[in-house]
Amino acid sequence: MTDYFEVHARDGAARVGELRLESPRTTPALVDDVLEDAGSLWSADRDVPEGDESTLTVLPHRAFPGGTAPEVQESFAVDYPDVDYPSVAVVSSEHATDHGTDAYAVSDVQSITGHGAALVEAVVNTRKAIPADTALLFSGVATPRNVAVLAYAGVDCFDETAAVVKGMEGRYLTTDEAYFLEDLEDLPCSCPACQQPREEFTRKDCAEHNVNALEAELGIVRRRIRDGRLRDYVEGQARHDQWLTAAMRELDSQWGYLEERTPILRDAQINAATEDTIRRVEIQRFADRVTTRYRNRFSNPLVLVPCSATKPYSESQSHRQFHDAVQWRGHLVSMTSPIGVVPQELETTYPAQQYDTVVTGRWSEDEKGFVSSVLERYLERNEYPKIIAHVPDEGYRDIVERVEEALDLEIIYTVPEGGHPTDDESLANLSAALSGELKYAKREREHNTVRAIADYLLGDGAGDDLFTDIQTTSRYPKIQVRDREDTQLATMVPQYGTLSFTLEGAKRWVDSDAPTKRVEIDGFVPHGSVLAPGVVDADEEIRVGDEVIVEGPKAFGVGRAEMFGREMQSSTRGIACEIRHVEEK
Amino acid sequence: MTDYFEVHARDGAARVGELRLESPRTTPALVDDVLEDAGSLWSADRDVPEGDESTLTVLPHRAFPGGTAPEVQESFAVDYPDVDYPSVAVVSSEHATDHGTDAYAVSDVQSITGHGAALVEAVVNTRKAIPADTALLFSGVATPRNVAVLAYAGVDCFDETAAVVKGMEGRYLTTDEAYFLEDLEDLPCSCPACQQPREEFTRKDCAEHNVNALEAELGIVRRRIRDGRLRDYVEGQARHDQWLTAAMRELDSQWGYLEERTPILRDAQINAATEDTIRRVEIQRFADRVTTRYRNRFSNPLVLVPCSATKPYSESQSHRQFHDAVQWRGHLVSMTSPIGVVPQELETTYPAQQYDTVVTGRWSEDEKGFVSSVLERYLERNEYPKIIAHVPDEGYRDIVERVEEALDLEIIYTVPEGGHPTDDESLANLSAALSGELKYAKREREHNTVRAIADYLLGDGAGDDLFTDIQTTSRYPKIQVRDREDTQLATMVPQYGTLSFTLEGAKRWVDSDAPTKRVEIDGFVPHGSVLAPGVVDADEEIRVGDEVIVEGPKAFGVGRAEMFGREMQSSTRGIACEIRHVEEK
Amino acid sequence: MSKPTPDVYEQGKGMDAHNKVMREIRSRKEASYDPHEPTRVWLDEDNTPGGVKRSLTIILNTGGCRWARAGGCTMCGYVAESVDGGSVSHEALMNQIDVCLEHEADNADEPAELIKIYTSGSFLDEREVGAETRRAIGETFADRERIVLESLPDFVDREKIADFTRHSIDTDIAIGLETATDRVRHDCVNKYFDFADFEDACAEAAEANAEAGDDADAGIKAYLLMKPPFLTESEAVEDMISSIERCADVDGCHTVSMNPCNVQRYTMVDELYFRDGYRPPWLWSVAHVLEQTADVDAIVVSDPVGHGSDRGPHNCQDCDDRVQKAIKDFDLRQDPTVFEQVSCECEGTWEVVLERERSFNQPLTR
Amino acid sequence: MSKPTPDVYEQGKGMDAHNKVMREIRSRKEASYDPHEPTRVWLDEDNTPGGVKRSLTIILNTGGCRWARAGGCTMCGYVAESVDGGSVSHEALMNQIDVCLEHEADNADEPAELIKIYTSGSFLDEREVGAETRRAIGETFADRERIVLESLPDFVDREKIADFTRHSIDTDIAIGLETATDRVRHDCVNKYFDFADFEDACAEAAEANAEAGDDADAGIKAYLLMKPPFLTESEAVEDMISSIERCADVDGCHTVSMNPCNVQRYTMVDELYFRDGYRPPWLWSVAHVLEQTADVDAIVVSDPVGHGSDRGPHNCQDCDDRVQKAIKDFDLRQDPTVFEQVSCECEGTWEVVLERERSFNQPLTR
Repeated sequence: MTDYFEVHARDGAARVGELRLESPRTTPALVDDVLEDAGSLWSADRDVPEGDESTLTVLPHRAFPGGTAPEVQESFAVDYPDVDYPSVAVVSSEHATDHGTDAYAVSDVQSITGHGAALVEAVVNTRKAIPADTALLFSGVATPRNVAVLAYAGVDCFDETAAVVKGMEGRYLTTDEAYFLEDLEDLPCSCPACQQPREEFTRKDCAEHNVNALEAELGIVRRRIRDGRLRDYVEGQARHDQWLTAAMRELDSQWGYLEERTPILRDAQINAATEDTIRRVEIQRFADRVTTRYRNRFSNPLVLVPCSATKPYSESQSHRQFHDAVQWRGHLVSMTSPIGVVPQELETTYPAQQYDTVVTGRWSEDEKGFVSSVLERYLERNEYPKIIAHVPDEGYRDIVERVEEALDLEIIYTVPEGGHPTDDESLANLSAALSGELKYAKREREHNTVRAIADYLLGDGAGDDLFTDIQTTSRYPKIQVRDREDTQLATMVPQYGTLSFTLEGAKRWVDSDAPTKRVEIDGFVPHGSVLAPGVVDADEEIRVGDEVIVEGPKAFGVGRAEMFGREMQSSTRGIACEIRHVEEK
Repeated sequence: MTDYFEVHARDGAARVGELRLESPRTTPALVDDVLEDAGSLWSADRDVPEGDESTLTVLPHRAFPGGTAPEVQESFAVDYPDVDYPSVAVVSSEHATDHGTDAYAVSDVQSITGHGAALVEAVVNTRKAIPADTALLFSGVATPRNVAVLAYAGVDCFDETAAVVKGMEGRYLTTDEAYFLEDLEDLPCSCPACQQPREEFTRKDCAEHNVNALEAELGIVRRRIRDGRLRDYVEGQARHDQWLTAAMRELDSQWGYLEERTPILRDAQINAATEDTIRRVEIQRFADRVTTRYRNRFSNPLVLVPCSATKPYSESQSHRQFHDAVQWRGHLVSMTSPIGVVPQELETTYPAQQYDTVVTGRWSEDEKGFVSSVLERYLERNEYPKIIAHVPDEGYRDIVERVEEALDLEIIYTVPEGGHPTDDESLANLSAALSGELKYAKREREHNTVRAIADYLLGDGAGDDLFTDIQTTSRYPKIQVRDREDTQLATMVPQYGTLSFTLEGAKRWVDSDAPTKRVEIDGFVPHGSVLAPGVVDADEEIRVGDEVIVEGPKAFGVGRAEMFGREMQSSTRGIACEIRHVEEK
Repeated sequence: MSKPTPDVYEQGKGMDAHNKVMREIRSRKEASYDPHEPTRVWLDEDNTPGGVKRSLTIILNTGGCRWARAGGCTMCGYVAESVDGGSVSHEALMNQIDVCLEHEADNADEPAELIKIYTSGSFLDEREVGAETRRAIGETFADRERIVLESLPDFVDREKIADFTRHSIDTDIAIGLETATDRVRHDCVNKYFDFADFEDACAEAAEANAEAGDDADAGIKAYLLMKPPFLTESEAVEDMISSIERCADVDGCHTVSMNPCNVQRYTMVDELYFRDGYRPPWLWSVAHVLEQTADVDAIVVSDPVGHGSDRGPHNCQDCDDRVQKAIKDFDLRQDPTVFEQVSCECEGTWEVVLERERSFNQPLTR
Repeated sequence: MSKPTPDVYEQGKGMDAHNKVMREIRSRKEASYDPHEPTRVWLDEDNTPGGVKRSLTIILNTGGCRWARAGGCTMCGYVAESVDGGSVSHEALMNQIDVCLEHEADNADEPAELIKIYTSGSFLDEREVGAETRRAIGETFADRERIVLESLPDFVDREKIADFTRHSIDTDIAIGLETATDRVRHDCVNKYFDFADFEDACAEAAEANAEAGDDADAGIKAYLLMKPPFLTESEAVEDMISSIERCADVDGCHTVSMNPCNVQRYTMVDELYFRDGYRPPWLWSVAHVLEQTADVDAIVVSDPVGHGSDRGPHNCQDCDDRVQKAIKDFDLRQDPTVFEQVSCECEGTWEVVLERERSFNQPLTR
């Protein structure tokens, strides 16, 4: 039972949480002033302390520093008592287990900090062993430079200690460096400690500055998590120390850990500013879904076009010009780095609508490789009577030609060498290449759009399983899906290109062959939110943002997940999902 | 004449300068309080102001905002008066010209800020038109987020204006974002303005905070320039806004502008943390010199080995093991990203000894492409009786195999599949592959080292031109080069792997066919430093850090360049080069 | 180094450049119009020396502004709405008047007391509107109380005014003075006449007024341009306040209408705007000028066009409608306390812009 | 959840684990030594109850510590320097003594007043040094003033002591107590005896002293380990102060030697150190303990080995030599004011480490 910690917001592995002490504290945060250490059992026998709700008590512990042999860890392992106040267990990252406490302090922090792979392994190991709604404490390591990456990896609580120690050692910490104080001619900071003449600035002041800088950085981190944009921050911030970049990359390799914790949609921009963006869960997941779940339902030729900076693409000037030439005679698929390919039906889905990239017209080999492989997989799965590539030279044409060769296709290129897709000549070529093709109707377009989104969201074939016999009303992109009797089943949500089901839609979904994601609840009828304690079981496939079926002995409903599946299972606090519609059984 | 601005330190296009006002100001800096605007000639006729040395006077001007037609700019162009106090001319980035003032304010700043290519074009254009030792002022655009990139591009002076305006608009500026004040639950900063309850924090406070944050960031920028590490900072910082990343990349494409301003050596680490590091001048220049200037002089087989984290490589544990196996029977060339290939003689040169990369064992396609192309060019220029690749699978082997195929070579691989170069088996293979080969002597090694460094520093063939008939003394890496009569010619400087010439060495250099870099001075005998006004002419090829011949009617000397060639020509203040040895004529 | 020269450019050179550029810009627009239709017509209310009146405004299509054809004013895009090439016949112009009268009959309960005729040129220029047409129009509106006629100052002539006063119509000549500062009018607006020409026109109108005796009044309504290109917000405000004061001081000029610049397509201002080199004035600036000049001896009005849009005068979006309403209120009541009723957080931003905007960092906001 | 258990581990389990790990670590070292050579020998000066004396220190190679062969102390790497396998013969041991005497003759003007013999085990354990050898050594050094003999407390026996006192040599038994706290000695050091055993040994020595009468003194010199693994800097300091106080209180124990832990190869401490899990103590801690215990009723000395290096006790590099010098000075003069003479900026860091280091964030510095 974690009575004293609750997760309020998630951004990948990072969370904004709340230490529910007498005066609550929002994490990631420094906890020096509320941490009470009952002491080490290495140096003395200790009583279990009284404890109280104003502090987080570190229960008597035997900490194993880095390098402690497994046998020693095993034989000296401590069983933590069950207490009724906020408590912390000390665990080694190599042998972490669930002790029923609210928080866990990692004993080998000094060994794992400074090494990307070690840090990631330690956090992932520990997080796997302890419940999702418990706080992870790293003592003695946080600095203004590393704390964003530590929080990004999934650490919740920190202390001033390293900042103070480094300050006393004469290191002036900023988010980018640990400057030698004696090298600084002036103090590049405006915190109170730095508001004095340089020559009067002591190491104690330096320590104070370091703590101020750390506090400020944690403020940025909390804001970024709330905004769903910590990763964007880390893609810049991590560059200031090699091991932090390594840590970010290693974490990207921990697909299972990170994917589970990454929402399927979010109201935040994705900055594609470095080569590491390609390895983001959101990007890889999109590419995966487009190439394994989505299926083209149009019988028209494929028209490959370049992406546009304006999102959704169809609102851009260039895509309007393409559209004027195509006139619903072709199936538009946009090529883009770092997303891959985006069929027109999915242009509003996350993150196709939310990413923003650096425009220089230069493609890296890795970008080309990634987009080529996505396009190749896409074309292996989807057959077209004709393929038209309406793309400029740089990057795009390269990629199309690679795939053309790899799959032995015949592709018509409509942009002359050196030309631009919006040139009159290019547009005329495009139109000519489609001459004689039939236009598809608005109805077909809309039906295919909601089916494609169903594929993308729910799984391969879901669009056909759910939406074979439908009618659509309202204007794109706010399409409403209705059955033949005019009963509404779902609505397309244009901000993220997702679907919101009605109760009737949910029932149809449950009855269909399409995979559902279910939250099993206790015998009550939820209104508004389902809290974690009310969850009996939840599919492990559930991700934050997923449409979920909520069912229990007394109720059937549909809503949106606010936790991932295993988090719902293991949490004892917090909102598991938000109910949209519910009915009593 | 720029009497009132002097450049003290350079880091690529960025400089630490000094506005020599009554109270001097170190740039990059805010100049609000010392800027006196004599006013616009659009709104009224203006007298040339009195002016004084406490302020920087903006002379009466007609500013052309972005979008002003060239004809209008031309016909309304202003001739600035020649004044004897610190003065600023307002110029449009499209039509900048030298007006003899100490500083230049760019009139179309609002149009170029926010657009990477436009910014870079504007700065490069303006910098080309105005003398090197004048300050560039961007008014009304600096924010904590963009100012590092602006300074990196070559801007010296800024003001609080944009920070204040954004603050009054309710935007809370940090180095990573422009947060909407109303979105912030707490203030992620420790500046004096932020030391109050959130609910009492007004837009005026926000403006004050923004200015504080901007000042602090400028402090970091100045420190980074002095440390020669602004680029490392920008590789992280630029990620926080797409246009800043675009600007960094566009600047990399301005090879002429950036290369001229980049020192050939520097006592600072290079962080290779992003894919953009490959495009750094230092990296490209190294690759260029290794493949066009350096020439292998050993007749032994080539042994390709992986780089090590320890620098110079020969001091690493792995390279000691390689050495124990090779025993001077092979020519060791290290393969490394993002440097390319490093022959053993050049292991101490900049930046082979100064770069530090992110260790994850993962190679990007671009890294592989770059290293392959360097290796290929290297092997086209240097022939070996035998090539041994003592490299592990990941990345390295790929690259070697690509080059093997491209050049139709036959390469012996000594590391078994899945093995590591320091495994016993690998080392035994390596030794076996070299069995029967002759060892080269220490003398040969040392002679070839100083010759290779001469090639690298001075040009193709320089090593032979200068150092055919030499002896070497002292211990590697502090080798002294002497002629047959024991007169010292040069010393190898192990920190940067460069050569310091003696007067005798300088004379030999001048007499040789090797290209020299010359600074022509007036009729005086310099001691210590040569100041810019004393320079009559200087080779445009001179870069900061270059060994230069200093000669005038009265003196012949040798020293190290502190400015690049064109800067020496056009500057009227500052140290042009440091003299090491000089003699009167 | 050159020597300091107080007047740093040649007068004619700037005009040539402006005209060349404006000609090029205007040439991109392809459009032509029916000479039998007015450019625009609408009903409104206006403050006049005789009080607030119901008005019928007519933009007459007269073949357009000759100056604009040469290049013309940097902010003006109207030319392109005129008939291509030459002049418009008497019959066509009278057809346009008929269309306007029909519009009035269809949309108003009773005839407007005030008629306003603009031509995007000069109504009193006989190459645009011949004497025959002018007189016919005078007769057409003989039953109205008041008429406003647009003209460049050169064409203001007591005889032509008498064509209206003789029907006992109070007659105002609307002159697009833009600013009282010749330098700004020439260099920023690219309008070629001087303030002295305006003063002469006012004198002519005063004479016409005297000649008309008690039958009718005649006078001048000055149109000023708030924030021409190249000026900062504070320069624009200062220039506007002094311009209003100078106009009000001229005998014969009884009304000043301040037009905040808006960004019209196919103008030099639009080119600047597109490249982030121009921002229309703040509505706070308009309000501030009206407040500051409330006590001058003239009616001062302003009717911001396109308020609240990026291309029109605007504040922060939140308060645009409120401030616009206060301005319209002031137009009718001339009571500066109306501005005390409106406030917004963005006023602080505007104050900072006034304080900090320089011509080498403008525009500071969007 | 398990119920709270005050004593949370099984006593023997920890020892087994430590031993298993230490055995594995030690097994990595491959080396063997000549049983006819002492492990080490050197000349120095030492503070003794009889004043400061010239000393000859002998590390006798006796076939090594039996305990170490079972696994042994977590910080001790000496075992590996002993003879492989079994015990060393009487002749070999006496050869070692001869080598030492030659060293002394070669390097000192006159014979040392004080002889110190360590064995990396127990000199008084007859399985290491037989009675015959012990007696022969007693005779060899009969002309010296004082002898120090290393032993585990179990082997301290008045009879064995008498083999030396009978030659009128003042005899001190050096016991590697490490700490007075049994828990720390067991769990952190992995030494199996208890403080009570030490007290018994002291009583035995006191008895031997009484029996020797005025001919010679006999007593115990306790060796303590400053900062065993798993303790924080402040825990180590506190444990050391209390250990010194407790030792000094024991009758028969007249000297305490505090050994700051240094990181020896092939030890558990080295494993921790290699993985950033251990830092040797600060020299400030050593100085602090000496200052704090200056008034106890015993000589307290410390001779930090490897001071200033990363693997030995150290401060910030800048001040290591100065602080080491003060400690050596204190050893001889027992005057705590010597520490007032040294200061360094890093003292502030050390204070912060004392305040903030926890076993779950250690080590806070390198």
